[in-house]
Amino acid sequence: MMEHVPISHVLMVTSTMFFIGAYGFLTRRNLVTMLIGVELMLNAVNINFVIFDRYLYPDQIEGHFFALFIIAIAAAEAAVAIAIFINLYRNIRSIDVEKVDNMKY
Amino acid sequence: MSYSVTIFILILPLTVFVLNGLLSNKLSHRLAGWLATGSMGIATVLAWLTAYNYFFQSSSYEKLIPFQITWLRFTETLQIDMGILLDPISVMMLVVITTVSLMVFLYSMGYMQGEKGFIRYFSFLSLFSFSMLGLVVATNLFQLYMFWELVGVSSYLLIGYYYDKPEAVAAAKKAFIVTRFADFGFLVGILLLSYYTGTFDFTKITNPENAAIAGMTGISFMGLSVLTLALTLIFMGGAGKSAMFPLHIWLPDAMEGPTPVSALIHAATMVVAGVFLVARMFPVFSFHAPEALDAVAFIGAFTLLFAAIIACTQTDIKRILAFSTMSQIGYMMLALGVSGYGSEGLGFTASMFHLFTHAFFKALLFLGAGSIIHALHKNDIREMGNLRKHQPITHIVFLIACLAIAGIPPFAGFFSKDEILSAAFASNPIYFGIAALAAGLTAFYMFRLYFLVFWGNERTYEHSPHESPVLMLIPMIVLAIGSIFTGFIPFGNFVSSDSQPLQAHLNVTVAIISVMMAILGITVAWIFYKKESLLPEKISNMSGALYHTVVRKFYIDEIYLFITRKIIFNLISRPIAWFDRHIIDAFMDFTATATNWVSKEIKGLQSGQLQHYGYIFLSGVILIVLVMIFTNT
Amino acid sequence: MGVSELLLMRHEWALVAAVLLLLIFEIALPENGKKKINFIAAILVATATIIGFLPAEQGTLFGGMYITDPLRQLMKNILNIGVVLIFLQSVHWLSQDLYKDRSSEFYMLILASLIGVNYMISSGHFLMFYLGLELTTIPIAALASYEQFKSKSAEAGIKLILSSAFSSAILLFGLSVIYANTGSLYFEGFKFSNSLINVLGFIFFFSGLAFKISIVPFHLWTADVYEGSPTNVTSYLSVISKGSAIFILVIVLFTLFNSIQLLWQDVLYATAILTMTIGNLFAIRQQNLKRFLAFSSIAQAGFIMLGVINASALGMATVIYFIVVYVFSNLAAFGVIQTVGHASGKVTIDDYNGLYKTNPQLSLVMMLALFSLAGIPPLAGFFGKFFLFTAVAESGFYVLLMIAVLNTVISLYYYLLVVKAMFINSQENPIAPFKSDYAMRISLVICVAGILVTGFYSPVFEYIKNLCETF
Amino acid sequence: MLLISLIVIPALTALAVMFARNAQQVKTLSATGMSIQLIQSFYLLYEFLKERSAGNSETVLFGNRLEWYPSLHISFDYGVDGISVAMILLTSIVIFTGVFASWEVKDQAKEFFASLIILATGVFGFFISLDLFVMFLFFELAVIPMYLLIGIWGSGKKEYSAMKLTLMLMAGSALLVVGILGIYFHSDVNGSHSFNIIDLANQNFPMEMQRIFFPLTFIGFGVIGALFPFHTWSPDGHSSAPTAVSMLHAGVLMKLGGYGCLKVAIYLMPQAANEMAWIFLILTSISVIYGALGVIAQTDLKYINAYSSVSHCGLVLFALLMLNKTASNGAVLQMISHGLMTALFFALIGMLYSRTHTRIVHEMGGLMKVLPFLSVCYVIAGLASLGLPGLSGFVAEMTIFVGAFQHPDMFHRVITIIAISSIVVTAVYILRVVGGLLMGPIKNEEYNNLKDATWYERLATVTLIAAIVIIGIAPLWLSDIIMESLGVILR
Amino acid sequence: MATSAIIFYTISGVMILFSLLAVTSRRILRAAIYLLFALAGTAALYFMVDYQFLAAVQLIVYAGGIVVLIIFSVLLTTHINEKLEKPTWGKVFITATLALGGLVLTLFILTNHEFVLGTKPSAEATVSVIGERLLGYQAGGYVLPFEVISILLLAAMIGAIVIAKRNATKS
Repeated sequence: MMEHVPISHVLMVTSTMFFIGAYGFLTRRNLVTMLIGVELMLNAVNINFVIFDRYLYPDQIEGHFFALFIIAIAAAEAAVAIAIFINLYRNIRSIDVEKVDNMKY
Repeated sequence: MSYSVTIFILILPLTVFVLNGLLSNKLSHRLAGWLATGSMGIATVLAWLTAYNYFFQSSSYEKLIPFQITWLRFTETLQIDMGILLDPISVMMLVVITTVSLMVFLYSMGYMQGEKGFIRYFSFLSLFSFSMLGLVVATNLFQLYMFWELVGVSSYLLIGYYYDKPEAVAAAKKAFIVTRFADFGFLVGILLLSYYTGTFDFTKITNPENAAIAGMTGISFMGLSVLTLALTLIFMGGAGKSAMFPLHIWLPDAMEGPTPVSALIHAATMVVAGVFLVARMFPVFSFHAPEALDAVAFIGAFTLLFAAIIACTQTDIKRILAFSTMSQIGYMMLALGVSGYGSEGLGFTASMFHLFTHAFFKALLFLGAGSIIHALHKNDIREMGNLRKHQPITHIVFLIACLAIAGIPPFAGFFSKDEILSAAFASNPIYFGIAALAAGLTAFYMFRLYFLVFWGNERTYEHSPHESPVLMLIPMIVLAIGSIFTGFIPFGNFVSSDSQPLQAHLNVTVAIISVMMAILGITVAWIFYKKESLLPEKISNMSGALYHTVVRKFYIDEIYLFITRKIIFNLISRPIAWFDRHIIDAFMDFTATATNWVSKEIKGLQSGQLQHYGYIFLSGVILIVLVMIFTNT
Repeated sequence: MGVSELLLMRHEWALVAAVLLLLIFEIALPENGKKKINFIAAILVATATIIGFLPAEQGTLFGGMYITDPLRQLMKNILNIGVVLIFLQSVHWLSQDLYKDRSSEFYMLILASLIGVNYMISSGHFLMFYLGLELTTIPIAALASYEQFKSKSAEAGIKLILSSAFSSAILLFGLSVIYANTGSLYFEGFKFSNSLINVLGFIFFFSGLAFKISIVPFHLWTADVYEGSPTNVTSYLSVISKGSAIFILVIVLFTLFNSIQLLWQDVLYATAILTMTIGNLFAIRQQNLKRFLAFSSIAQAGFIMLGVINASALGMATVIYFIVVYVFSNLAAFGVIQTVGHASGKVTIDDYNGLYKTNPQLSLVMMLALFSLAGIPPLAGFFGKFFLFTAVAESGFYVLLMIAVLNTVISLYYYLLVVKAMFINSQENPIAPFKSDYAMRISLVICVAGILVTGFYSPVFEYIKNLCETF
Repeated sequence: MLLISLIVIPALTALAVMFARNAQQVKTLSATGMSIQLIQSFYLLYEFLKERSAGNSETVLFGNRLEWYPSLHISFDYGVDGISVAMILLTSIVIFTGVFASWEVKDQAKEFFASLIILATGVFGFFISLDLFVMFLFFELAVIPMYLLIGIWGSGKKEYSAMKLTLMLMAGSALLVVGILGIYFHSDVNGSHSFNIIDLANQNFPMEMQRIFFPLTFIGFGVIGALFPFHTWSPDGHSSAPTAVSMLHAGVLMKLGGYGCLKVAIYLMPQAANEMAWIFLILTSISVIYGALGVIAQTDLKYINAYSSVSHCGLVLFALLMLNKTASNGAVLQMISHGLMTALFFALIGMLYSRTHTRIVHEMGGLMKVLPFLSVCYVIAGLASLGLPGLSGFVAEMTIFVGAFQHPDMFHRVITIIAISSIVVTAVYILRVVGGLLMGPIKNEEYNNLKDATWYERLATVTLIAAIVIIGIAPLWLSDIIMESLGVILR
Repeated sequence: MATSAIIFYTISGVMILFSLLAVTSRRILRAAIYLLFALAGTAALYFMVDYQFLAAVQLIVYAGGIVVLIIFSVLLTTHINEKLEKPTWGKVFITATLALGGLVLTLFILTNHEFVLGTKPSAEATVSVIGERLLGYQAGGYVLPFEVISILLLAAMIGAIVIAKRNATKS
């Protein structure tokens, strides 16, 4: 039901979302908000898969499944990531990414 | 008798060298000494026998090669052989070397008695004799060069015999390095010559019909024919060994060695190797490179006068003799330089003749000087006087030698010098003038020495001087006999440039002039030095700076010192060493430091900030995409 | 689908079984018998490895989702051996009181990651590839934070999981673009053309893999994570995780993207130079040995790219062969670091001063490992590196070769620094002599044997080469 | 089999040494192993001469080819020609004496001797192998133990020197890798590539290829042959290395450079060699004269010897670049001669140092009086170094000069004369040292109590001197077997 | 303009807006909520293309699971009213430049590409189809990934536990 929207417009949206996510990942100092950035990026990718499925290969649903699995993995990743955040918080009482630089050079 | 026995003339001293060298802690002094002297005795007998056979048992003096092996092969044509070449000059040299060596060996038995390095001394001395003998019998240039080097090193070892004396060490070093420098020229000369002729063999090179040699005159290099260049370079080697100006500076210093060594090496034998070399190559010089021969004559004449002048002012007995040696070798070189070939070869014969007689009387002079030094333990003639009382026999033989060198008939020197003067006279009046003047100077400085040492006032000596032991006197007496009588040998019959007998007649005009000069010189010396007088001092004061220049040997040493110390050491070696450490090596180190520096500078890349990592990640991706898009389209 | 077909997947089955058995043991074993879990884990994974070595056919399963052939099996076997070694090295560490309650989790997570590795290598579909990739990473991210009381460990975990998530997002974006253009995510019948959009897709995709391999500029996480993680996890990251990524990169590049070979050769050309150089330049200055080995492994990745760039059977063979060598060499080095670390708590190069005097055997092992990494004959590393150079020379990239060989000189420099510390330097309080545990020794002996033998025993390489020829 | 045992024996010795129980055993084992090695080498020479005189004119003798990496055409090809035999002989003499020269190493003797012998193994392997890969393998094998040997048992700035030496040599071998691989991939032996030198020699590599890979190979080997300006590892390395290592390094390892240049660079890429010789001739003649002049300003015995090695080894490369048989023959002779005498030098320097605890020339003096044996040996070494006839140096240098003079053009002439002039400079610095060190008055009272050489020191020095003298007196046999092989190499 | 297009642009606008807010809001909890909106927008998009199941999953797992997870973690690690520190201007600027650059580049490539739109009839993505495919082991079947992801989830669970589990002796 999206015949009237050219694919390039959808791609603009997803790409924009993707880079907004990247921007978030690269600027936010709180680890959790960095994770939000990543989720946005993954979300953009998901839309991409779905859109390509629908626009270019309407007879397939490979993109659909890919998106499905990405969602699952994103969840798992988020879970582990958050576990690690909390562990860090227990150690240094902060989840500021700029303070996570004990190891450098 | 077969000539092949000549090989033993070489092997005997070599064996002694090895034995004495290896067993220097095991042998007793006496045994080692007699071993050396005995072997040298046998060698001498063999040499005389060979000479007898060669000169009197065969009609023509052909070049004989009784022994030859290949030692090293360079190319198909070029190879070094080791062999023995007998021809008049080499046989003559064999006789001279073995005889003088034997005398010196005997003399040393007395002179060196009780020295700690006695065995080492004989070992080195034997090495020298071996090398010198090998040099004169060399069949080819390269063999000659090898023994030439060996002679040099034995000279080095013997000059440095008193190795705890810094002067001796320095002198030895200087002698070796200066001659090495000359040998550099020699070697290049050999290489040049051999490249064009394709051989080192004397028999081929000196063959006047050798086409390759003639061809070399056609190839020119910087305005000179290659052959002239090669021969000049070879002569450079000879000049170094024979202490010709300007490569003479090592010889006076070489007197730091034991006196018998000076007698053997630095008077009678080694220093005439240069003369021998030119004589050996004489046909080539004479036929194809007269320019090179001119150089020989010029250098010879110059050195002749130059050394004679310096000799007049020296006070060290051995140094006087050393300058005298240089001067006499100058005579020999001059004679060779002015000589022609074949029937015009008077100069050649004269040169060889003088070499022969000079060996006797100069060796005698040195042995005499040694006898004096042995008695007094000092070298300065100003501290000597009236020794004729204490050392009568030494006095007599020394006088004989002085007369011989001064050219007073009928002593040996007169005849040989007369021939040289004749040859010079025939060739170029200037050379003759120089030679005659030098004859007078020779007489002067020798008798100056003689009068100062044996006459004059009695000095106070630490312990009373005594006559030398018999072992030292016998060789002196033998040599004295030689100095008296060798002049009468009809030398031209045996040794000549083309191996044909050459009749040399006494040139009366020349003879009178030379004898007059000699007598003049003796008279002046007599006036100046017979009694203590102030005259010499006055004259030297009058000439002032000139005199000082002469005393300081025309500052040649200083010039050398300047070149080596200041220029080579300070301006070349040190800068190179510095350059190597601080530029080249520093560059290598710099690559390391630079790497480290870069490593340090870029460490900020790894900031520990996760977001920086992500930033670089993303920009990396974008950059690669950009680059790839641009390169792919 | 019959049993015989399922047997094709025996690597994965065996490992899954191992995980489950481990779970059962964990539950069944009494509290005071927990130490046995270490040995059980080692035995289980060793069994799985041996099963992996049984001869097998090639084939595809699940309609192309899963591909297996002797070469892939070999790759899996190589990595399985590595894991066996890591497990052996972990025994002592996990017997400590602090960790013994959680030791089985460690093994399970490693095994889970290993299953991911196996699936990734055998993937016949980009989804499988992606799942394998994530399965490889996520458990390891958890393990990086395994040492809960060390903030560095948590930091390592954070850096790993976040950068990995970031990179997978980029990789996925690339994949989505690729999907747009090809319409299929199955490897079979994958057709790829050289168009602008594909360049974009490929490079986004490549960067995700390059991240795992630590290719510059995607390498920055490496050093921090290696330093902060427990040493065993670091070994796993540097050997297994990196090795598997390289394997799959080779497979993907050689089979799927061979149509744009010129393009990826260009990309690799530039990144290989950067990787070697940057890795070396950073390694020079390191004090912490784990960090040091991190940069060294970055540089090694650069060298490995020399084989990949060759784009033919030779290149593939040299890469795989190098990984074999690398497994032994790197694990030997990490083994020593680990056992020294546990015995003394010291991990910087300066701490190793005079180690040879007190612990000669460990020092020798370390030296052999480092020399092998540096490519010194007659150790295996020499052969490995030389063959990589051969591969790049075959392609005619002599300038690259030149840069690479000069980089080996730099790398030799820092390896020698460690050797110098152990053998030449001395200090007042060197690490006291100690005895390492048996499991560690066994693993080190195996590593050393591998380092010594792999080079001389040419059939190893010949076998790999043959497999690559037929791949 | 004979050749295989040449590398097996030292390898086994090194292994056995690692399992020795005390220093005495270590030394006994090493000495035994290296004696066997020495005997073997002489036996090899004997067999070689026998084969040759029986008319066997194959390029290499006792050779064999053991397949190793068939897919890369790597095989363990070995075999010897005259040059290799000569070099093997040199190596076994030097390592034999090296063992005795390090008799007093007490600190970690086991490791020391093992590393030393591993190094020698590498050298032996290098000389017998005909496969570029294997050759390279042995080459690096010979270089690496050097790091530990200098780093652990060295003196002075040992760590710096060891690192510098290793890195520079490895940089050289890095170039070699490129060169070897370039050769390999441009070869076409029956449709495939080859590492085998004999096969490769029949290839006519295109000129463009040779222009790139000749310099790489030449410089690669040249670095270890102390080619200017890549020689700076040598002074530092030698001055810091322990005695036996200096001996082995200067005596043998630096010769790998010359050997490699001849047998790989020049042999395989003759046209490029011909075309580019002039560049390297200039560099090497700089090496020769620069090294020699550089020595004069040095005061440390080891630096003196190191720079003089630069000069002498420069002469080796210089001669090789003359690209004719005579000069190359001279080069090989020079390698052997320099190997022996520099080993002798370093052995003596080590022995003097262990007594006087200094290596600065002007701090010593008059040692002849207290250490007559060592001093005489030193003088002999010096004389060999300055090219005294009757000692090996003369033979080698003269062959080089005669050979170099076979080029009649101006450039070669001038450059040869420059090189020849080094004999003067050599004399200068040798005599300076001999004069300052051994002669003159004793400068330090304590030196009066020094003990002269012990039996093992005598054994080491006498062996070396004997070799120097034998070659110096009777060089023909050696020169002939070398010349024969050169006939093949310089077609 | 068709209704669907209007809906799409609206949803897109919302998504972009909330994405932006999610990465710039200084209140972390709000950021999480904005994320939730963005994700919900995505779900709406899925509905629009008839992927109801996916949309549901998106809502449940993403919006429901992940966002809740995030909120929990926020609650655990920060104070509710705590404002996030502002990133420095420099950082914002260069990052924004990079992101914009990347976006421009990507869009340049993507929009310039002539996508060949599919003409075949759309495949149904009903739950039963999805179920069959998920359990299918022929081509197009996803049982293997399904299997793998189960391991992955198990591993993630264990991983989380490992990190969270505190040692009795230590704590």
